[in-house]
This record gives sequence, structure tokens and C-alpha cells, in this order.
Amino acid sequence: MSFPLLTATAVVPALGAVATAAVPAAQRAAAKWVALGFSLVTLALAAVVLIRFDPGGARFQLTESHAWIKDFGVRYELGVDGIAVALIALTAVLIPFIILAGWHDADPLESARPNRRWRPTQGFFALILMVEAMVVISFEATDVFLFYIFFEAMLIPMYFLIGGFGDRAGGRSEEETATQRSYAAVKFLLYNLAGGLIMLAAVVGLYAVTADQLGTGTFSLQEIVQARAGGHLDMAAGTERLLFLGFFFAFAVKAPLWPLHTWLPNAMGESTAPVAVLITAVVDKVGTFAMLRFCLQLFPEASKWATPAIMILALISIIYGALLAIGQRDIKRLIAYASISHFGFIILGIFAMTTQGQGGATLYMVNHGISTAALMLVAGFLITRRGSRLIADYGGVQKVAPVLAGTFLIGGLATLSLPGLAPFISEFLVLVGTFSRYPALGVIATVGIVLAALYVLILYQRTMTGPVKAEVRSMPDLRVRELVVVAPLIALLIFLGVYPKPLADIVNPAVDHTMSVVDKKDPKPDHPVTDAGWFSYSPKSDGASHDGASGGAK
Amino acid sequence: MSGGTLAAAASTTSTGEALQFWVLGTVAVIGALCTILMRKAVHSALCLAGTMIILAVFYLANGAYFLGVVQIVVYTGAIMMLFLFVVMLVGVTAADSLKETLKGQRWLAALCGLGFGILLCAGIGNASLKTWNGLGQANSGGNVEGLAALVFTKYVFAFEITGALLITAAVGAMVLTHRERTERARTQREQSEARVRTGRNVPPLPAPGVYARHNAVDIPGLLPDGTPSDLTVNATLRGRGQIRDVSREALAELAALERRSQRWLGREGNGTGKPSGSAGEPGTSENGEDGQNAGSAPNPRGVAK
Amino acid sequence: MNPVNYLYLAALLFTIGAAGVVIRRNAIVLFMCVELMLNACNLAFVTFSRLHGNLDGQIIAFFTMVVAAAEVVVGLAIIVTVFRSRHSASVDDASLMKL
Amino acid sequence: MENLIGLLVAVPLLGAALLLCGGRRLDGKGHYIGTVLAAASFVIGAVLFADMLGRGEHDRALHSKVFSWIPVGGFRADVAFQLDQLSMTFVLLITGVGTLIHIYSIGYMEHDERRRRFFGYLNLFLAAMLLLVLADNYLLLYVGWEGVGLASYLLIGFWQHKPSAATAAKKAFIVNRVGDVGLSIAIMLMFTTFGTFTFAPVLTNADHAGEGKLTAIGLMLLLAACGKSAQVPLQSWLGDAMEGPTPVSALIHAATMVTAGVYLITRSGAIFNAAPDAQAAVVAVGAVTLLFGAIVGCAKDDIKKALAGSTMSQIGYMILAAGLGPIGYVFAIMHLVTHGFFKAGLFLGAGSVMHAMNDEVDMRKYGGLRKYMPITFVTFGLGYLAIIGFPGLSGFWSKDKIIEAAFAKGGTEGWILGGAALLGAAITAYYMTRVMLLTFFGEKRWGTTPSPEEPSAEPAAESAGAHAEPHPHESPSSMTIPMIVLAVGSVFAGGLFSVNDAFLKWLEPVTGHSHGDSPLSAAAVTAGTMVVLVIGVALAWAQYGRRPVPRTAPRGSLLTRAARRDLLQDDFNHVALVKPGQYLTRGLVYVDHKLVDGVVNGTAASVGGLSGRLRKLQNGYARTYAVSMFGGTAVLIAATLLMRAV
Repeated sequence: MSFPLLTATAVVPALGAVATAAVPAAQRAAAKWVALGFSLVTLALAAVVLIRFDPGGARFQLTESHAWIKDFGVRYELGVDGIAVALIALTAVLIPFIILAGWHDADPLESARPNRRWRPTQGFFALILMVEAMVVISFEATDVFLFYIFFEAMLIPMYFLIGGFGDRAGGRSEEETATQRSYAAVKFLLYNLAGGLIMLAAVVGLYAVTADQLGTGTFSLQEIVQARAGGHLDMAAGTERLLFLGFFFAFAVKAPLWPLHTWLPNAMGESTAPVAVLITAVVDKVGTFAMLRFCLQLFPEASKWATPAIMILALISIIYGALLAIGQRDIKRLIAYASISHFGFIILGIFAMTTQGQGGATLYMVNHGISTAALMLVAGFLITRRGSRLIADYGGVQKVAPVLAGTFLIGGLATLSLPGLAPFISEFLVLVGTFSRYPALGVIATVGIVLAALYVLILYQRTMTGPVKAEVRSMPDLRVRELVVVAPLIALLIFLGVYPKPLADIVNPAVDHTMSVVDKKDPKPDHPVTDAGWFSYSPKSDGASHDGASGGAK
Repeated sequence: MSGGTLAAAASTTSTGEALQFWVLGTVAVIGALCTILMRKAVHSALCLAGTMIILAVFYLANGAYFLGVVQIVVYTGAIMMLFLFVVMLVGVTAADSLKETLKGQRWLAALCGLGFGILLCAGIGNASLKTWNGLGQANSGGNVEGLAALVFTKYVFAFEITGALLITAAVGAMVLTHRERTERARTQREQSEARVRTGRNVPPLPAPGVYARHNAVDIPGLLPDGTPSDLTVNATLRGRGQIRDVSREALAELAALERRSQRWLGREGNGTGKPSGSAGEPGTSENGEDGQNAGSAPNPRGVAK
Repeated sequence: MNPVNYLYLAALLFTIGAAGVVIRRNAIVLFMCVELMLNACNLAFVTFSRLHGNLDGQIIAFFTMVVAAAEVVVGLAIIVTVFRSRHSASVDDASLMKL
Repeated sequence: MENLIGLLVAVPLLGAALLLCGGRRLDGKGHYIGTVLAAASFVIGAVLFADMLGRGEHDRALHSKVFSWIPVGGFRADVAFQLDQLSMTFVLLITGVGTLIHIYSIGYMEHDERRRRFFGYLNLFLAAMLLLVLADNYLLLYVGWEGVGLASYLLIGFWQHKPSAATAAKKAFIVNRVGDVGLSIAIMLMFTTFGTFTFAPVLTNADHAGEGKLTAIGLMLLLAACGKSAQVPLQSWLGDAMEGPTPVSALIHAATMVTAGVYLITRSGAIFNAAPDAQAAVVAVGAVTLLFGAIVGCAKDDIKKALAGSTMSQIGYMILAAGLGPIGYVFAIMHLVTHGFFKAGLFLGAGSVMHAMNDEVDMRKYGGLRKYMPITFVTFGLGYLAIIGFPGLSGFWSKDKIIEAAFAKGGTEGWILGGAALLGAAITAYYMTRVMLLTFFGEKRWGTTPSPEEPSAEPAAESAGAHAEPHPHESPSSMTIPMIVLAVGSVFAGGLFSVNDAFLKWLEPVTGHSHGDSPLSAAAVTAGTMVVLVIGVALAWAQYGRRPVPRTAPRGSLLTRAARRDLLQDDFNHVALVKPGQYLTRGLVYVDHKLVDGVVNGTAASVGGLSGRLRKLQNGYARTYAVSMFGGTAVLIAATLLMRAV
């Protein structure tokens, strides 16, 4: 068989993790470079995947399939559709920047060395690569059980990243920081474990259902979808709904959807900025991705059944997250709540069950990843400079560090989805998609735009503008390393904002297929225009426009 | 034995066996009850041995001749003896009080026991045990041969494994009980230095009290005021609480001596009773029972000779 | 008489043994009670072999005896060691399972 | 030719990129680059204009598709430009006035160390504005729409170290965002109604759609227009926007950006024609705003705020005209252009005055400046005459037409609107005369230094220079030349347009036109305008011309005081929106922490307590465990028996 590209894409970072961890304690610089190198190799592989992937081709491509646990029909099945490809690319792109941004994050720990074997730097980067590997493979897995394993295993490195390498800029005593950090880490773990366990029950249930309907139980996504399509497998409505809820709960925790969101602000607030990016831009995407791939395709009927409730929750997330973001005093928590609001948009788009909505949601996953990364990383640089996360401690930064302020502003504008930057496209698509099926919801969601403007601009105004505070007077501007981190992200934001077509072309077929599985059609316009091309419009002169005027008179 | 064959043959048992069952069964139950109710381990052991012998008889009655013998030889012979050895080691006369220390343990035990027993009996009751095809043809070739055939064919692996188990057990027992002396034995000099350092009983420990009639290591020596000193008794005995106190009679002799000398000197009346009264006070050991029988055993009359 | 009574007897003995295990504090007595239970089982086995008319039950009983012997050996050894170190054979004193 | 259209946008965009990313090494020549590129785009515009004139009336429109932007399912948005007469007009106005203001800024921003960035922002604004008017579909227009919002945000807050400026910028952006919600909803409605939002198909098929939908679309578009063009009820940001540098106020908040609303409505004429209710709303908004702005303009002592008020009311005129439908579109645009000239000129004049007066903005501290700065006086004067509609000047032609059109609307509606327009004209005359008198006539009132706590827009006010004795002087030529040009424009533009209805003919193919049925003859209307004009001027003269003006404003009537506070608009917003919003967010933060989080932590705590109790069962006594085993076995047996029984 051909070269197992997908496996390689997932294995390389795993190897990288091992290699990084193996670097002797003395040279931590080497460890950093090793980690960076492996992440770049992964990026290259992801690029190859992106090239080898043919948007017009089969649903799942580059597939690999081997029997794994025969007795339970568990297979090692990998395959990517457009959505997965896009998200793998996002992950592979972000990780090097995360590593670069976190270049010195693990250093402070080095000072306190209990013993020779103590090497936090190696651990930090190894864990990041570990997470990458797991995220990538869970994007690739088309076997429910395989996916579940990595979906859960992801928690372990994340737990250590949050709990072990917290943000020391809390402006609090060391031990209080430590308690807060461990609280956040445990909260993260428990929330996601709870979700995961419920999902496990659902996974087993799915196996049972397939087992007694198809004779041999299977976890393979394609098989189940085909079986459903072929009518061999028809679950009772009740069981399907239960299973759906089991899956959805886990993904909703991960995503996170209101009211299961409270772990995110703690986790993002306490962890270092790169880790926060890792959480919200990479790991959480698995949740929304899985909604698209598993919830909708395994349980189309139940998805349709649950749609209204989920739409409402998503709507609440949007407004609620934005309002709380406005109310925050802590920069990172603010960004966290903003992310909650954005995840609301993504879920809204997914369950709007329109091409625009789901395509927009997928683009949104990518764009939100990039924009949040840009904003959060710059915020991280800012915080490390001043040593405080409180908005009130800043002011007039724009005067002393214009480049930093500029990048921060661009990140912020991307977050409020300004046209011309990538997130606008996805957000607008989601809104259109939602509106065309649920006008009222669409309109309410649109209010989120204004709130987004509020929290971003308030944040910018309070930190960057105004008279220069004494504490920030000696603040250095962005260094080269930091610029190297931010500039490409911003370039990407602008490019995808101006020319998203390539991405859209990759995503669209997958979305269409999902729609067909759910068998939903886009609502038709009331007065479809025959020729959407351009032709000159010339109003009828005097006579015709008379009635226009008289119409005004009546 | 004859009843056994009969039983092995028939589905229902002969009256002989029935009689045997009822009598011995009662005894067995009583034995079992005594096993768990006796205060002294030795008594428990003996009762258990009795029960086991009865069980051996029942085996025979059920046509398990080999097992019956093995039961007597192995259990009652070997295992129970092993028990007795350990009991000796731990202390024959040591009797633990039957007072329950854990709260509610008795009640729970009783409850569980009753429930368990009833359920078990119920289980046996509604099991359909109608057809008793006895061991007639099974034992036709002789019980031992039959067993042997099974052991070396069907159960050969289990048999081997039990062999391994026994060896392991033996080795394990040795390992557990054998105590390796890790450090060099301390010389007398070191011991004395240690005593001086600690300052407690600086001179070497006193020897046990030795009298004309009691020459035993479990009798403590007496202090000047006539009270016994535990120091003089071996630690193990002390641990088991097996100290026989004879201080009382010693004092009694002293008192008798004084009385006689006073009679000779012809002064009566004054001072009498005091020493005897004083003689009554000491002699309370931590083990009243032992004190009792120790005190009652000898009579002062013989001392005079 | 129906030989099933042997089973009842076994059950009774077993229960008594179990109760003893629960009630008594002295480790040695405890072990005796365990032996009692094992014997009760053996009786049951033997009775069953009579019931089924084959010797397997007796074989099992035989194995039980062997295992019991091994168990007793090791157990008593343990008791002795514990007694040496703690000067007591009461199981309650060895409540070290609680941290 | 088509490719030039794209270039039109690309050139200033390139300038913005250069200047913003160029770094310090461009500080020296940044402003020249910016100006040259702006001029270049003007030249391109001119070339296209010439080319367009060369073609017949009905095939003047050009269209160029650059690339397919967002293709998702039925949702197809292209980056495509459409250059017809309407866009052309705007292109010329934007690039022309834009270039002039670039030149002006070279002098005005001379002493600002961040001048390079200022020009970068200006170029960004030009690009965005051109995109707005050149887009061939509503989504691309939306991009330009928000782009100009961003530019205006950056420029209003250009002196970010001033909290007032930062706040004003934020306010402007957010109020605009409210309007943008309208625009985006309108686009969604179009998509769901027509399956597209490209101008041509939507507008041609407008009348096929149901009137209800069209009304909804129209109202949403109106909301957008209100936000961008500072119309009631979203007008509150314009006054504060004066915190920005004066050239910005001239370009963005007078000449071009704020008129985007008018463009939007005119462009979507077909929709409004088919939705009379929406049209009525537009007209109402326009009428209200033109009075509102005028009244505010009368009360302000800050020269820029006064002009801002007047801008508001002038745009009110345009919106009113646009709302009138085919009767008014042309005149709306015409007034827009002329207003672009004279209002830009007025602002530049104001800027020059402030430049001379150490950035003092309080007109009561001016006075008698005409002999100190003659050029400014003349240009400002011409602009003044133009705006009050002095016969023969631009404002006269355009505003007069609008008033006529208002009457031509017919019926009582027509009378009301006409009356409002006339009243507006009178007030305009009044407050502009007031500004003129306070600034240039009377005796000088600027002897003593202004005290710091008085409102001052420019940053230098804080620097030492402010407290020195102001000695007015004429501004450098780089500032005066644009003023002169604009003055010329404000004198002749209207006349030029009206020579045998050139402008009407020029725009009609795009907007359509109808004469309506005016109850009054044009002459009558003109006469009426003249009368109210004279009344307004006379009143102002009576109040400010004859007797000397106090340096500190008198308390004034209730209306005056309300007007000084923008007719309590901000207070209303504060009470109605800001406060509740703050309480809401605080409450939600509390709820999130105590309730949503509390539930979770509560569960955790209870589980912990429970396990603590269960832990007691593990007392370490082997016999206790034995009992539990014993009981367990009993239970097992019972279970098996039950199973057997069942």
C-alpha cells in the first residue's frame, strides 16, 4: 500500500515529543529547537496532505484501514475530508508559532531545580507536541472508538500544561497562583472527563446497536453511514437521541457551549498565553469538528430533533459570552469569554443545517483559531512585559510600543470580525446560513457583532490608549522573535479575508456531503433571480418612477 | 464402615447411618460452637479437632474412604497439631476476653450469620436433590484406585500445581518464621554501657525468685517489701501474662516466724495482727486467677518442719 | 433419612465458622474457624459426589485439603511473625490497613 | 479601462500599506508618498471620467470582476467593481477633496511626530471609501462601509493619549456598528429573498418581491444609513468625532464618509421606490435630523461642533431628498457634492483659524479675525455664503432644488416636509451667520490666555504653546491653497451642475428622475427660501452682530442648554443603554461566578463530603471487612436464589 501519510502526520509530533523529552536536562535550548524542528516537519507533512487532497475527489481520502481489536470491530481507520484537512492544516500551522511564542515560558521554573532530572522546559515542549499529535489523529480518525481514545487522551498532556506551567503574571502570591492554577487544571480535567465518560457510554451503546442490527458490531463511521443510507440500520428514535446526547454532551463541554463553559476562563486565565491558544484554538476545535463529523452523520434524525434546543444554547453562548467579556477585568479571561461567544457562532452555524452555516462554521473554526492566536499571543507578550493580567494596570501602551499596539489592534479587529479580515467571512456566512432558516435567531445573533465591537474596543482603549502609565513607560516594543510569531498570523488573517476561495473550495464538498447525509436542503429564495451575473441596471425614467413617487404619497 | 457401604449403595440411608448422623451431627455442631466460643485457644483447638474427626466419620459414611482417612491423618493429625504448637508458642493459658470491642460487630455478625445460614438452607431446600445414584460403581474398583485414576488423568495439572503450592508454602513458612540476625550480638560490655546510658535498672536484671518448693522461671523474685518484681521474669512469659506470684505465702511465713519468736519470749498481745494484717496487703498480681491458685496450693503447716 | 441432611449440616458448620471468623479476635482461633469452613465445604463436596455418583467431588475435596494445609502453614507462620513483633495475636491490634 | 477601476482602489491601499508597515525610515517623506498616491488615484478617476463622457448615455457603466470572493453554495460574492455615473461622481469627489485635504494636512500636521501614520490612515480611508462606492454588490460595499468606519475610528482617535479622543473614537465605531447590523441584516434579507445581493439583479427584480420584505430591507438599509451618516437616532457620535484632527473632520465627517448613507439609499433607489413605508421612514428621519442638527448647531460655541451640527442637518437634507424617491435622488447627490465642497472648505477654514489661535476652539474667544487672516476669511466667507444658499452659489442651487422636491412630494406630507426644509434653511442661515460673526467680526476677544479646563480639541492645547499669547497669522500656503480651491468649488459647482440640468442628465440613467407635481412654482419656492434666509441672517445679526459678545456663554434658555448638550441625546443613551448595560454585565459576571460555577463547585464539594463520610467505614479492622464480605456473600446468594425463583 502507499505511504501512510496521515499516520505519519500524527506520528511525527509524537516522536518529536519523545525526542524533546529525551534531551538531557542541561541543554534546554536544544530541546526548544528540537521541538520547533519537529513541529515544522509536521507542518510540511500537513502541507503535503493539503496538496494531495483532491477537493473534487472521494469523500474520505488518503484513507488507511487496519483491523485493531477484532473482537469489538475496532479498526484503525484514518481518512480526511475537506473539513479535517483544513483543521489539520490549522493545527500544524499554529503549533510552531505556539512553540515560538512560549520560547521562554518554561524557563522561570528552571531556576528552582530540585534535582538533576528536573527539566520543565523539555516537558513543556514535549507536552505541546504530544497534544498536537493527539489532536491531529483525532481529526483523522474515522473510527469512533479510535477517535474517542485520542479525544480523551488529549486531556492528560493538557492537564499538565495547565497545571504545571501556569501564568505567573497573576499579580498574586506564589502559592495563591499555584492553588488557582491547580484549580483550573482540575476543573478542566473533570469537566472534560465527565463529558468523555458519558460519551464512552454512548460509544458502547452505538456498538451494541450496530451489533444487534448489522450482526457484527462496528465503530466505522463510513460503514454506519452507509448502513443507514442503505436502510440496514435504523435506530429507534429514543436510542438514537440518547446516543446523540451522549456524544453531543462531550463535544459541547469541549467546545464549550453555555452552560458548560466555566472551565474555559479559568483554564485560559491561569495557563500561559501559548497554552491558552492551544486550548481554545486547537483542542476545542476537536469538539466542534466532532459535532460536524460524528453527531450529524451518525445521528442525523436526532440532530434534527435536538436542533432547536442547541440553537438556543448557542445563541445564549454568543450573547452571554460577549456580555461577560465586556464585564471582565482580566485580559485573558476577556479573550476566553470572547472565544465562548465565537464558539456559540460556530455551533449556531453547524446546526443551522445550511451550506452557508456549516461552511461558515468550518471556516470559522480555522479563522477563529488564527485570530485568537494572534490576539492571545500579543496579549501574552504584553502581560509578560508588565507582569500583570489586569486591564486596569495598563494604559497608553500604544505610545511606547506602537507595533505591539498595532498588532494587538489587528488581532482585536479580527476578533470583532472586521470585513477584510478572515473571521468576517466565516461569521457572515454563519449569520446568513442561520438567517435563511431561522430569521429571528439570525437577527439576534447579529447583535453579537455590536457586543464584540464593545469588548474589543474597550479592551484596546483601556490598555493601549490614554495617558501613558508609569509602569508601562519603559515597556519595550515587540522583539524579533515575537514579530516572527505575530506577523505571519496577521498576514494569514488578511489573506484569508481577501481571498478565502481556496479554503472554501476545499471545505464545500465536505459540507455538501454532510448536508446530504442529514438530508437537508438550503431554503430556496422567495424570488430567485434568473441571471445572477452582472447586467446594467437602468431604472425606468419619468413615467415609471411617477408611481414610485405616488406610492410614496399614498 | 458397613453403614458407609450401605449408604454408598442406596439412595436413602439406613437407619444406622441416620442414627449416626443425628448423634454425631449434634456433637459436631456443638464442637463447632465450642470452637468459636471457648476463651482459650487450646480448648478451641481441641473442640475443632473433635468436629473434624466426626467429619471424617461422615466422609467414610459417604463412601469417601480415602478422604476419611486423610481427614484424620492430615487434619486432625498434622494441621491441628500445628495449631497446637503455635498455641503453645503464643501461650497456652492466655485466654482472650470475649468482650466485643468493635461497635455493633456482634449484631452484624449475628444478622449476617442468620441470614446467610437461612439463605443457604433455603438454597439447598429448593434445589431438586431427588435422585441419589450412590457411589456403587464409582467405588467398584476401590475408592483409592478411582481417585488415583482421576488425579493422574483428569486432574493431573491441578495435582501438579497443588504440589508446587505445597512446596511454595513450605518455603514461605520457613522464610517467614526464620529470623536472620542482621546485627552482631551485643557484648556484655556494650549492654552494661547501654544500661548505664539509659540509667534504668543499671545492675543486671535480677534472677527469678527461687524457693525450696517453687523452682520455676515463671515465679517473680520478691522485693524487700515482699512485692514481686516483674523484672525477674522472662519477657515472653510476661508478654503472655503467665506470672505466678508467691509473695503472699512468703509473707505469711514471715508472720508465722515472728509470732513464734514472740511466744517464746513470752510477750503476747501487743503487736500481734499487725504483720499479719500487713501480710494481707501485698500479693496482688496483674493476673488474679494465677494469684489465686498459686496462693491456695501450698499449706503453711509444712513450712514449719 | 435423605442424605441431603449432610448438606444442611455442612451449611450449618460453614455458617458457624464464618460467624467465628467475624467474632473472634485471636488470629489462631480465626484460622481454626476458617478450617471449619473449609471442612464444611469438603463435607458438601463429598456429599455431592455421592449425589452424582462420581468421584470428582472427592477429588475437589482432596485438593481443598491440600490447599488448606498450605494455607495453614503460611498463615500460622505469619501469625508467629506478627506475634514476635507485636507480642499479640489479636487481629484488632493489626489495624494497619487504615492510614 | 475596466482594470483601471481596480487600480483606483489599489493605489491608496498600497499607500496605506507602505506608510503603516514602512516603519520610521519613511517618516521623512511619508506625507509626500501619501499625497502623491491620493493624487494619482484622482488622476485615474479623471481619466475614467473622460472615458465615460466619451461614451453614450446608456452604456457609460463599466464593470470589472476581479476574482470570486466567497463562493459557498448558493452564496456567491465576488470582488467586482461597477463604475457608473453615480459611482463616478463619488470617485471624483472623494479623490478630489481627498487630495486637497492631503495637501492641507502636510501643513496642518507638520509638528506631529506621527504624521506618517496619519497619512497612512488617510490613504486607508480613501481606499475604503472608493471600495464602498465602486462595489457592485452589497457585501463588498459592506467591506468598504466598515473600512471607512475603521479609518474614521483610527483618525478620530489619532491623538490616543487624550482619553476624550479615544472615547470618541470608540463611540463612533460602536454606533456605526449598530448601523452595520442593519446593513448586514439587509444583506441577509436580500439573500433570502433574491438569492443574491449583487446590485444589478437585486435592483432590477426589486418590484417582484413582496412589499413587506422590501420594506424590511429598506428599513434595515435606513438603519445603516443613520449610523454612517449620523442621522437621528444614531447621530450622537458625530459631535464627539470632532476630537479628531480638523482635516479628518473635513474629509471624513463632512465631505465624504458621512454621506455614504445618502449613497446607499440612492443606490438602493429601486428598493425604496417599491417600499413606500420605508421611504416615508427615510423622509421622516431626514426631516427630523435636518432640524435637530440645525438646532444643535445654533447652540454650540465650539466652532467644530457647530459645523458638525450643520453637517448633520445638511445630510438631513440629502436623506430627505433621497427619501423623496426619483424626485429627489439627483438633488440629494447634487447637494452632497456641493456640500462636500463648501463644508470641507468651512472645516479647513476652521482648522486654519484654530491653527492660528493655538488650537482654541471656543468661538467666543475669537472675534475680529478677518484682518489677521484674510485668505481664510474670504474662503470661509464664500463657504458660508454657499451653505446658507446665497443666490448663485452652489448651496443655492442644490438646496433650493431639494426644497422644491420636498414640496413636490405633494399632499400634506409635501407641505410638512417643505416647511421643515424651509425652517431648516432659516436656522442654517442663523447659525452660520453666528459662526461667521463670532469668528471674523466684532472686536478681538482672544487677548487673555484660555484657561486649560475649557474644551480644546487639539493636543497642543496641553503643551506650553497654548498658554502663550495667541498671535493670529495666515496659514502656510500648503493650507491656504486647498481652501482656495474648495472655495472656488463651492462658488461655481452648483451653477455648473445646473446649467441646463447637466447634473440631472448625468445621473438620470442611474437614479431615474421624475418631476413630481409641485403645488408651488419653482419661483415661489425660491422666493420663500430667500425670505427665510434673510430672516435667519437678520436674527443672527441682531443677536451677535450689534452688541459685543460675552466671552463666557450666557446660561441661555432651556432649549439652548439642551441643544448645547446635543439635545440630551447622550444623556438619553447613557440612561437608556449604557447604565443598564453596565448593570447587566456586572450582574452576569456575578451570576456566572456564583451560579453557573457555583453549581459545579457545589457538586464537587458535596461529593467530597460524601466520600469523607464513606471513608469512616474503612476503619482498618480486618473483622469489619470480614463482616462486610460475609454480608455481601449473603446478598449474592439471595440474588442468585431470586434469579432462580424468577
